[in-house]
Amino acid sequence: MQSSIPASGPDTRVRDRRLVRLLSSSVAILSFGVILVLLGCAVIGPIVYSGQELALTSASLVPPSGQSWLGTDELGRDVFVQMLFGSRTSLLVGVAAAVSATLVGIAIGAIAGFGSNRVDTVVMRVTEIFQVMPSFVLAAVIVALWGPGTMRIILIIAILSWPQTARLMRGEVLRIKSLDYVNAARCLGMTETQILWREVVPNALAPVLTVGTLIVGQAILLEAGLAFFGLTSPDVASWGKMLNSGQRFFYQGWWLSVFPGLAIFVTVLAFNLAGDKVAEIFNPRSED
Amino acid sequence: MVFPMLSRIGCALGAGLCLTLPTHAQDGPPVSGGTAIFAVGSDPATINRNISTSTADGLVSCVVYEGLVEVRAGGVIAPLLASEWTVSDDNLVYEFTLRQANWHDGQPFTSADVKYTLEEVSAKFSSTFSITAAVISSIEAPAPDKIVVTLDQPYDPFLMSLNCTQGGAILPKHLFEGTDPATNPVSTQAPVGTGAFRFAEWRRGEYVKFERNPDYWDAGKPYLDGVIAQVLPQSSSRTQALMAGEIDYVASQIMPSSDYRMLADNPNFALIPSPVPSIDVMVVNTTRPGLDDAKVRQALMMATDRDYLLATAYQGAGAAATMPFTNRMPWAADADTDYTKLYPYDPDRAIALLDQAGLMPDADGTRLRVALGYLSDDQDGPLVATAIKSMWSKVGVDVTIAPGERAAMVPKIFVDNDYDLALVSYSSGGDPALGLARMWVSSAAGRCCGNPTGYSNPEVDQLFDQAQQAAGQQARGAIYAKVQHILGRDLPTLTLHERILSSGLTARLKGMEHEYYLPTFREAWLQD
Amino acid sequence: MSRLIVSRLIWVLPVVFIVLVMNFLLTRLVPGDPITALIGDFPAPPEYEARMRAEFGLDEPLWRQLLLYLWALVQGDLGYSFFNRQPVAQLLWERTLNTLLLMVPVLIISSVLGVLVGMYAAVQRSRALDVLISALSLGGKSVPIFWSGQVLIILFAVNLQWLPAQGMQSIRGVDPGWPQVWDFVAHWLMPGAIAVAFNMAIVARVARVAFKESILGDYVTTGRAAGLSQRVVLFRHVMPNAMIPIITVVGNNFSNLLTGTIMVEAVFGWPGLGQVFMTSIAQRDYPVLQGVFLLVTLVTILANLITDILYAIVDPRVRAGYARA
Amino acid sequence: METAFLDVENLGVTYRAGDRSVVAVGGVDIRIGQGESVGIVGESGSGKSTFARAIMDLLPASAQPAITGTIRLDGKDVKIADLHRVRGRDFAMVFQDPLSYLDPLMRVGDQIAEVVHVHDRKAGRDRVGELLEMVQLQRTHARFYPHELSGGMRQRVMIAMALACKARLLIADEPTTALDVTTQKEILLLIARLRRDLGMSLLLISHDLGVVSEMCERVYVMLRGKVIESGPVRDVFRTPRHDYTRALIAAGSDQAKPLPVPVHDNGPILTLRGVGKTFGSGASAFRVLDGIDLDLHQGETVALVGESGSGKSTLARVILSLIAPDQGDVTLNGQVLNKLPAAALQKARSAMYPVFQDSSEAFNPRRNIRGVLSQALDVAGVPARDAAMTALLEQVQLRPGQPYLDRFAHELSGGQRQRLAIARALATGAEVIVADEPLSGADLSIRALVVDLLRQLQADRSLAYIFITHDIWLAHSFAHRIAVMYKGRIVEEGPADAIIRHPKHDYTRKLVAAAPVLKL
Repeated sequence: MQSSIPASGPDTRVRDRRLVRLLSSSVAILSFGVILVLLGCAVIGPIVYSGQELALTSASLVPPSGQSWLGTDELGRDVFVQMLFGSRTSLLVGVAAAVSATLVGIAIGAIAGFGSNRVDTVVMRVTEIFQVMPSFVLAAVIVALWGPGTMRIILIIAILSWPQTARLMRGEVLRIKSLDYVNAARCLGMTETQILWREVVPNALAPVLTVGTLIVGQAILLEAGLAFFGLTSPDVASWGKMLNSGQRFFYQGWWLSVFPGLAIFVTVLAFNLAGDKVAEIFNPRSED
Repeated sequence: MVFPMLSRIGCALGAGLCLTLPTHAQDGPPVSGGTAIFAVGSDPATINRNISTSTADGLVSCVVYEGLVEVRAGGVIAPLLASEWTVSDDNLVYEFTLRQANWHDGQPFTSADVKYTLEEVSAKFSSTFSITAAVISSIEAPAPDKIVVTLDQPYDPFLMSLNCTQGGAILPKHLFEGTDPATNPVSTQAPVGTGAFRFAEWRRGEYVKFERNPDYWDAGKPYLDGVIAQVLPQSSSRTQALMAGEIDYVASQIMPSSDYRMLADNPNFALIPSPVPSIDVMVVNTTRPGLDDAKVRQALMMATDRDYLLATAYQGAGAAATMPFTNRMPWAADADTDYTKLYPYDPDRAIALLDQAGLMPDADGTRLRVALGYLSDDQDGPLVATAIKSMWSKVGVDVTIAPGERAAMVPKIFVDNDYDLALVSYSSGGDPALGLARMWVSSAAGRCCGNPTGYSNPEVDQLFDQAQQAAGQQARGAIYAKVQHILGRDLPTLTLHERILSSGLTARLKGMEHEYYLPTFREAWLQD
Repeated sequence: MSRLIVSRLIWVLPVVFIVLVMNFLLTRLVPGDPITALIGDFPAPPEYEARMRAEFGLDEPLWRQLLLYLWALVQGDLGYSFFNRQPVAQLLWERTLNTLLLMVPVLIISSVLGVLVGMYAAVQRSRALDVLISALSLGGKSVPIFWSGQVLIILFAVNLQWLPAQGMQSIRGVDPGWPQVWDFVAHWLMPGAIAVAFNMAIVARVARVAFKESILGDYVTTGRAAGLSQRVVLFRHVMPNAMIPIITVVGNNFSNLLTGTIMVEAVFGWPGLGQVFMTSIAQRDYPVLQGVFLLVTLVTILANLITDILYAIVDPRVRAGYARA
Repeated sequence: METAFLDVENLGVTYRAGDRSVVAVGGVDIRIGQGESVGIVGESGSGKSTFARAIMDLLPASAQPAITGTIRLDGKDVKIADLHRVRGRDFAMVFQDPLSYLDPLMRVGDQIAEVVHVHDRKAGRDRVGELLEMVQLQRTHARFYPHELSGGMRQRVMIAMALACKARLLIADEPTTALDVTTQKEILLLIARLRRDLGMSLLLISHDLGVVSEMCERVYVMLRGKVIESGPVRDVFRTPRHDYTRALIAAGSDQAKPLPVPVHDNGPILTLRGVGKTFGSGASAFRVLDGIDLDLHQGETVALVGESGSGKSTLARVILSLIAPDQGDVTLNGQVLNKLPAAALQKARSAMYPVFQDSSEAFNPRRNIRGVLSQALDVAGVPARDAAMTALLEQVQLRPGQPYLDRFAHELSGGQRQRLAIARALATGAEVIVADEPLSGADLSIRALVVDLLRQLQADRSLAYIFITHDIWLAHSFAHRIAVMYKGRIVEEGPADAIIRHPKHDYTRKLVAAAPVLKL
């Protein structure tokens, strides 16, 4: 009537069950699929078309055709090739910014949440100062200060995005550090540092990673926004930059802005959806 | 050619392709009434051209203020506040007869206003007029309607500098005397001029309204009841507002060149080419290793397909440059200096020249690495720079594109000379002495917006001096030809493109053809 | 409650001070010079430049400029715009008003609509509706505003000519009274709709989750067990409890009151604060930039404070927490 | 037979989960007479709460429940679909955890008033005051928020809301499980009195046979969704027919024979002398522990009993060196733990290990059982081989042990997890186990199992236990000695049987008197 229900069938494992749920969601498959395809394009595309990003074909502003699938731009460059090279920048900016913001946010949030009250107060006030700063305003000023550049834009977005991760992380760490298994670990003789990084942080990651995927989308949009105000480097192709320069030719060449616009939309949507799905599945409340 | 979805919008309103300029024959006589709206790129800082050369300030200033003369299309100098003038034989004494006119506040306009303005404001505050002021020895006002200006030396562009655009607008002495013109409310809030329109209302960030001056000296004018300057900071939004019928006029300075073609294709709109010659130039920092060799600069010129730039980056507007100066001043041209013959697009010869200069390809096939800058508010900059990057990659020159904001870039190029190559444009005001010479003379080095190249040639300096003082276009033209001959070989600057800026306007706005650089709307009228 | 306000206000001064100093240094470190921007395209005599520099106090050492700025600020003087030759306070006041005219209706509409839509999705438990709302709200967040804005302009202003393309009022003038109101609404419609879509997306998402969780609350069972009607349970118990996370995101939207529209203002030529900011960067108009930063910081802090107060109003437990602290 | 007030026949509840359906209640017949008090006992998952919620039509719609059967009220059929009309009018319900079942954002007076208003639109505000007085609260309590009230007061508010319905049947689902024994006593007395005064029927759902035996006239025993036995309380509890009932009774009644206090050859392994702890400072300072002296010898169990807030759990944390005492010393194996430097403490305290109350929080969710045990074995310096781990698991009756290694703690049942916690403690080689309410959430049968396990391990390994519990009968049957804690002090300490049978301190007496016991 009680005890020993041995069973170790695959369907009873929580991890596997989550994976199964993730894979059984068509939205999840679609969004992760899109992300994979995009990453593939970003990695392989520029290799296949190596050297052609600078190629000026003879005719400018040619509409999409069999010759050039997505048409050519105002300088006579192939839009499809530009999009491939642009995907590299846009995804790099998005992913790198999200990764660095998440790493910084995790570190700072973990220290604030796990440290003493005084450490917590100081760290959270500093975070508040960063949050009070208007993000786009600050980004524009910093770009004006340092000049544009992919690395700098990544850095700026990371600087602007870490506070939200840090706050979330802090909350999770505060919650987890009061759980008994942390005390159990302490009684096993683990040091506080070990407990923080091995026992607490890994369990606080799920919501933080979800926010990370949202930052990818925010970063891609912010990069596009900076490009709109001419604050990014024209040296490197990016969707935002294409969109911005394509706007000038809205009437003569709709394909110049419509395709990069769609690309941004689809990418950001895919990352947002993926984040949503992951959050939904890792949220304990969603499991009855 | 297949017209895509969006460009058909304009055609839906009328026929397909049409001519660039409206033909005057169809226009009836001017009709009175109506309000015209024109675009400005930002809120004006001051409505006083004599203390500011910024575009936004200029676009609204000459609606209110007038100079002694006006420059009409084609560079013709016509009387305005001065009804007539005489010039002494030695070209040193100018005697003007003034019109009967009143200020917008009702006070009479007199020669005292002219003397005060030119001496106390234009000479001291106008960065453009101050060049002219340097050759003025005295200004006398013998009678309320007489003004006499004496020069130290002959100065051919003198008359031209007396128009509003050049900082020669006449201000009311009774409102300015004893104040700081820069902070005087008449400059910063409510201008009082003699022009066809008087100031009515200013909503910061939105618009500046002007209404018809009923007391205007030129009876019957203006035809419009008023003009309004609307603030539209995004260039794309100006065209949209024009196409949506919300505004009537976008001045050439702020009209996006990418939209020329679209307006030209639509009978509801018109384009008026600006009379001011302007050239797009790549300035070269000749103190940088590699770029210090004239052979390298010649090679770069031959690696640049200027016709392709014209067709793509400049959207076919204007012309490819054929000489250091502008093609639109033929009297100053040198028969021997023709870029199409001297430096045709020829990558192979460019490579040969680079070889001669000793710039050999490294492991990557790169012979030279340079940074190419431009001002980030230059619409065509990114296109030109990107195209050049592509072209030069074929001859082993690796270009890093490095744009900068105007406020940051201008000191970097002109004051600190901290750059390799940069795209800038110079406009000349119709005379090489006005606006072009500064590009090459040694004395204009080290400040904005003079000679940033580090190129200093005593012979060139001397020739420019002579040309400015010589009398008559023929004599001056011969000297300028000599200068161009030298500059065309030394190439401290690569002149790429002859820019013809155009104003865009609705077809129903008439009478704008004679406007010079800054609009006055004196003769404008709206067709029903 | 007063304890809460006091404890928050204590922090306002140091935060504002640090932000001010950082912004001051940041703006001054930007290469470039307001004088260059002011002079324009032609070479100016060096004496003229020097005169202007002295006039604006730019010839002083940086630390003195900072002290002078702070001292003036303490006296309530925001400074004088280099470029507009106008007191910064006056300049910002006018533009802020314009931004508020755009944003206050946006935030109210997006908050109310977002909550209703989120609630509807949670209560209906209709899968199709849920997917539709998720898609719409995600879509609102995934499109670059400047792009969707341009598309709207081309469609509704240029092509169909139903709505004005630029600005916040017809400057040819309309009759006062209702025509003026309708004119404003027509101008507001496109930028407003885009901003509403963007802000509503976030509210609806959070509201959906909040209502879903609140509906599962045990107090709902109690209410039902005691025979309360669905409507009473929904509006008196589910809704207040769901409001707590919603307050956070609505508050967050409000803290972006002044900066959330830079892009929208640029695209639709709305003469608001965002435009002042972008031009001031280009012109290196330090006093204006500092003024914008100060204003934005204060609004953010104020929005955060109001959010906290709302929490305390809605949730007695939070109130108790502050009373104890 | 006269017409029963409520007659439920063959009630079934089936949940649909995807393609599968789960039978939660399978054909239950229950009758409740007018004014009668009926109990349902059973373990968690037996379907007793589901049954109660089914007749209230309160099952979560998300689980897509299907309810079948006939329900007659005063002899008249009530359609299943019409149950929501009965709810709150004829039936009212009181729940287990009054904090989460009250709206945290609303004053309790308003919550009561809301219900009053639904049932009697003319009733004035005064009715709320009356109701509060009926449940022995003050009228001023109407202005309080739920979080400002104690657990017992909140349960009174819930009862007041139920009374506001003027219902004829009060369904109480584990109404006192979350409360201290003394409060539990008061609430049960209140319910009994109200029932008598108002002539209400009562359906009491509980896992505690003692409570049911005190409160009810008839009882139903449920197991896995079915009623396996029913009848008058005395009959069922005295002469149970079903094995399961017998097991429940064995676990729930006070039949313990006093344990002999072991003879100690050596000194105590753990000593507390004058231990004190204060939380907070200044005006808000709160003395949690005050002058605690305690000895624990090898092979001995000392139970700490007392109400929540008496300082039991804080004392456990001080013993485990998770928090440092302000005064006094904690000595383990001759080493004064609170004076050791951090590094030495890590080593010294490995002779001691905790078992926590909520086993669902006791394990790192990212470690599988192999990871959990190997971490613990590391401390003891034992190589973490699968064989060693399997042996440990089998020692705690998780057998065969091998398949468990790759699983995660949260995949186990509560009882399995608590045994895993014991296995982990064993793995560290601990001589002292500090168990803080390890059985408080567990069903009776699991309690019996774990208690047996602990006893056996003590016998095999001479382990010493600090056993914290609020259940004095459990302490009586399991511990050698009992220390009674009250307001941060140990007010009485001695051999278990002596403390329970002959309490000296007033508080101990009150505690023993209030604790419900199954009297046979």
